[in-house]
Amino acid sequence: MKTWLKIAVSVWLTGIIIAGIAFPMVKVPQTWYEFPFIPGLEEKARNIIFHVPISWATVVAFAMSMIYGIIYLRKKDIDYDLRSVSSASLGLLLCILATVTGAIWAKFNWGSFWNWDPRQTSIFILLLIYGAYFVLRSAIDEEERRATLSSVYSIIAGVTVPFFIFVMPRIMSGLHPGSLGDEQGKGPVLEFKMAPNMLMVFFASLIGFTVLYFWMYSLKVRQMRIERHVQQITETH
Amino acid sequence: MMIISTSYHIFVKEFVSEFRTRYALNALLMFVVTTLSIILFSIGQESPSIDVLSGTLWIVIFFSAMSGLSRTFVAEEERGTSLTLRLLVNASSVYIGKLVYNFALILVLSVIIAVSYVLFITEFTVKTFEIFWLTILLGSAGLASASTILAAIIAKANTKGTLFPVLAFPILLPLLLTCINATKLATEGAFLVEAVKEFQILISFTVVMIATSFLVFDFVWKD
Amino acid sequence: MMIISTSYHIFVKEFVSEFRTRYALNALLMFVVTTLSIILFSIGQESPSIDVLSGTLWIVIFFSAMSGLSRTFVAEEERGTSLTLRLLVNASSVYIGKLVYNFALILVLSVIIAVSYVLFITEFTVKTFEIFWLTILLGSAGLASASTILAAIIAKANTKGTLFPVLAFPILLPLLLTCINATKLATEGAFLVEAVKEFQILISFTVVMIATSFLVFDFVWKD
Amino acid sequence: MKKLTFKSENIAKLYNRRIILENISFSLSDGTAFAITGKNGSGKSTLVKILCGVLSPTRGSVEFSVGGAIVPYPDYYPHIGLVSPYLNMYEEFTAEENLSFIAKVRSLEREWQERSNMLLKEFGIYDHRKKEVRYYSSGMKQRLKYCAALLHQPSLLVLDEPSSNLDSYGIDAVRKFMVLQKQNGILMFATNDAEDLQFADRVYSIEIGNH
Amino acid sequence: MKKLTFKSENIAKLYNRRIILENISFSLSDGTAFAITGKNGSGKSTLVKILCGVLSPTRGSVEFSVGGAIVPYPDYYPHIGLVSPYLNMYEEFTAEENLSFIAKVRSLEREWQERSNMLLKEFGIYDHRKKEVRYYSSGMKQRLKYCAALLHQPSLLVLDEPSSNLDSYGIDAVRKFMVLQKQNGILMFATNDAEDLQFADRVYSIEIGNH
Ligand code: HEM
Ligand SMILES: Nc1ncnc2c1ncn2[C@@H]1O[C@H](COP(=O)(O)OP(=O)(O)OP(=O)(O)O)[C@@H](O)[C@H]1O
Ligand SMILES: Nc1ncnc2c1ncn2[C@@H]1O[C@H](COP(=O)(O)OP(=O)(O)OP(=O)(O)O)[C@@H](O)[C@H]1O
Ligand SMILES: [Mg+2]
Ligand SMILES: [Mg+2]
Repeated sequence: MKTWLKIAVSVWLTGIIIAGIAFPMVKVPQTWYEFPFIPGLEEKARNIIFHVPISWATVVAFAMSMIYGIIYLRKKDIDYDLRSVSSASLGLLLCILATVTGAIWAKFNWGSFWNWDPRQTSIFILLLIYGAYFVLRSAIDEEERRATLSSVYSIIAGVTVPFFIFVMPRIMSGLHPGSLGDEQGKGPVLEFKMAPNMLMVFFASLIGFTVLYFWMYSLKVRQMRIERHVQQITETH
Repeated sequence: MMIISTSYHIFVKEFVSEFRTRYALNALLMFVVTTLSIILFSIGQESPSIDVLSGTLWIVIFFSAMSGLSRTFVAEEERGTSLTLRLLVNASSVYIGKLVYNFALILVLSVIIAVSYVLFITEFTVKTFEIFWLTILLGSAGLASASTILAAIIAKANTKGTLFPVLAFPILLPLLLTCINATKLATEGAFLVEAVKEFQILISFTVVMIATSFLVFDFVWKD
Repeated sequence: MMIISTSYHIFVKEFVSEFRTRYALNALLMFVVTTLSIILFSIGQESPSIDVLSGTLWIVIFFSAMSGLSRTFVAEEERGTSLTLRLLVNASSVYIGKLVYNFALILVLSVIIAVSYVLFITEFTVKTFEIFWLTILLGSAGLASASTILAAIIAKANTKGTLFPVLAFPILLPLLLTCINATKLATEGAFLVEAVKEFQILISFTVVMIATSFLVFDFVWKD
Repeated sequence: MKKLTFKSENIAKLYNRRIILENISFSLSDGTAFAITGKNGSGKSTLVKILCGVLSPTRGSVEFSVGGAIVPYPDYYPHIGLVSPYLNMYEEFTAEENLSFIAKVRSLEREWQERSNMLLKEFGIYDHRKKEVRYYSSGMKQRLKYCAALLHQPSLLVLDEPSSNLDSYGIDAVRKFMVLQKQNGILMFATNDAEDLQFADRVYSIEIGNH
Repeated sequence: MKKLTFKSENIAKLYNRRIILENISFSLSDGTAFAITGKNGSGKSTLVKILCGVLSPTRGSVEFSVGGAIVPYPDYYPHIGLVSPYLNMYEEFTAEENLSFIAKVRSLEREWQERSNMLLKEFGIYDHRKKEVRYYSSGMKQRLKYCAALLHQPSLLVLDEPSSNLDSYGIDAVRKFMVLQKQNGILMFATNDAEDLQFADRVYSIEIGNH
């Protein structure tokens, strides 16, 4: 990544964090930097600026991991496997962050950290799938075989994801926006109930976290390539 | 067709081999019998809700399946016969033969579990038997579809035993949840049509899983 | 004493081997997570009785133990190292080494399971912690003592086609039922003395099992 | 008989980035007995597995053609017979059941039964054909592997350590079929045994040495 | 050096009422190289297992005495070194770890470390000593088995198929230790190889034939 882009992302995200945390949330906004209340969320709504983009980046990371897995199977070039794991490990990190921010939000909005809301369930399953993915990887010590089998596993896991989307709402009612028990139907973001200024910060954050993910991803890939190379050198001597 | 005949012979081989060694059967029966009696014991005097009972029914089926099916490919690998088989037949036949065998094994097993459940656990009253048995049938198919490819994966890993349920559970969860739901419907005396949605999910899960496995199996099977 | 030192080296070997296949340990942990979440799922929104919860706790421990322990001797047999070991050390050292290793493994495992059970399943409230932890300790010892000799028998039995569950079931069930009972006492807030009977059963079960195994192990071990 | 050619091009195999084989190219046609030799651990068995198509090389390719037409990867299995220490029979089946499974799965013609009996006799295990393989001695197992590999009259016979575990009667039987194979197709074997090497027209020696 | 004698008296082995071995008696003292030979499936490996005490005979007994005193059954294990296709090393350990486990379990003196390195060098796997055994080739595994069997300087060295899987360097090393063993104790081996048999002072041929 270009240096100017790195600086830009840093500044960008710092701005968003300041805006997200420091901009006051009031009933009736007076100035450009005041966010209006969203009914039902009150000032807790500011978490949207962190939780949702992180959740989004998680999805991107896991999707990338699966795509590189498929490319590995076609090309059999170990570099794609490096990319696939790198993305998966960042995905796992982001997934944990999304869970934590979500859980904190849930505590203050719904009263408890965890209540098997469909979305919480699905994120928990994502954690299990990628936990299993890394356990599988650690159980295979031959590079090519490890790459092949973990790609296959991520594909198999990938095709089950749509089923969760169908199954989950049938099984359990939830509190999360978009699920069965939510009378208003869609939540504030999906309906764009946010005020324009907040919406702007929200989208800025979405972009910011996505770019941050790609930055971290490229760092991780480079780190893994170097590690592999060093290992190669030490092994042959 | 050639592929059908070779798959059939693989199936017969699995079957006779199991009959000779009784390896999977042993493990399966032990888990089923022990688990069922613990459940019976811990239920004791009280009557747990139908929800919990449907849940435990599928947990027992899931774990028994896990302990029995993992050997299908591991046994080939450990005894050094996988090379023989790889040289004899194309990957697809191996996959189909093992899939059908696994399905048969798991079906027999879950029928045994289900029958003893209905007989011994009096709180568990099935009202719509069509739904119940269809769920057992389709659930077994779904379990077999996912666990065949996963068994092939773990056969190549260094640790085998505990890895299987770990890999399988998150993948099988939508299946299990749907099965539990359908079982509940059966105990609530719902009409067959009310469970159509569940059956659709089960069937499409199985079909998608088999189709995907079919595409990727060659990568797993060939070193 | 010679036998202690050789048993110790067998123990170390098992331990390193497990770590080398480092996988086994983290797979086991992931296995515990998986199993617990299955239970959490099936409990869902409702609150099942303490009895059912104590039952499931021991089912989980039983399954985790069996999937980990059954391999101790089978692995030696399948990889052809049992002859090596037989020639290296006397049978007693092998038995003791493996027993201690199995006990350690199962204890770690059941402590992890028990802790996460207490933490995550809010309905499961332990009132007398002494009883609870003593049950976990003695239950693990009992499971290890029974499963070590059983594992040695399975390792030889799969060729003979005997039905293993027939052997294992009557041996394991009284142990598990006693553990469940003791766990119930712990959740009901009984005094430590009230559970003495259970502990006596567990201890004598373990002692009898180890003593008998010690006597018969040589026959099982030597072809 | 159709003309056969077997070509290997620039085969290389790395295990965890360690080079085991490199730049292995040769081309064989029928009537050849090709031997692969090299020290213990030089990569003979690895090469044999790659040539049979049961292990994928890191680089390079194998090309098998019958009567001028190239037979692509999974289709050439029916033409290959392999005997190797890494290939085992099903221990819980008898010799006869193993051979019958192989014949059925390979969809051999009716006459396989006669051929199977002939092979069992030639390799001196006919009397043990109804015994489960797990009760076989090491030499008897090796003999059965030959029966299994020769049952479908492969155009390409590949042997890894052909005379291991065998007594002199067994070796004689093997030698006989090696000579026959050379007349009817391609014979390829990996060995360390000087006597075995005398059966080869061409010898390829793997020289990278102990890695 | 203490005087050793090894006696087998009337050994018989039946598997499922089928006689495999019958009436096998002999008596050896140190300085002897004793070879067991016979066709494939004649019972060599079975006899070897019985003589080493890892398989119980149906009838008969084995008696081992050191310096005139009889060493009873489980105690004579420390005097025996065995190499056999039925005996494997731990695949998830390196060669070095396998040897160190053996040394510890056998409670060998401190110097085992030097002896272990010497053996690894003699058998040409010193450079691979830090590699897990599961990555070993068939010949490398066989070499390691020799290191394991010779580590404790056994008074009785028993070899089943001594030269299998080995290349000429490996065989040279084995021959060297066979000669050494003959000078320092008893050597016993089961083989089909005519060259191996030349190392024997006495040859026992199992003749019941193919059962
Ligand atoms: C541990 C898991 C999670 C928790 C506890 C959690 C909690 C929450 C809470 C409390 C809200 C505010 C809801 C409201 O408006 O009342 C929310 C909103 C949202 N969450 Fe999550 N969440 C979790 C995981 C996820 C995941 C995995 C995703 C996406 C993949 C996600 C996407 C969203 C979105 C898009 C919104 C905004 C929806 C809206 O308000 O319209 N969440 N979450
Ligand atoms: N899965 C593996 N991972 C890493 N290295 C391996 C693997 N399999 C084999 N090797 C290494 O590859 C080399 C060649 O092994 P191979 O079995 O092909 O040798 P070989 O020539 O057949 O030897 P032998 O004469 O002893 O049979 C050996 O050094 C071995 O250690
Ligand atoms: N567990 C068993 N049950 C029944 N028969 C057996 C068993 N083990 C071995 N046999 C039979 O005993 C006979 C001798 O076997 P053994 O392995 O001792 O032969 P061997 O002389 O070592 O042969 P080889 O030269 O092939 O190694 C064989 O006919 C074999 O089939
Ligand atoms: Mg080899
Ligand atoms: Mg033998």
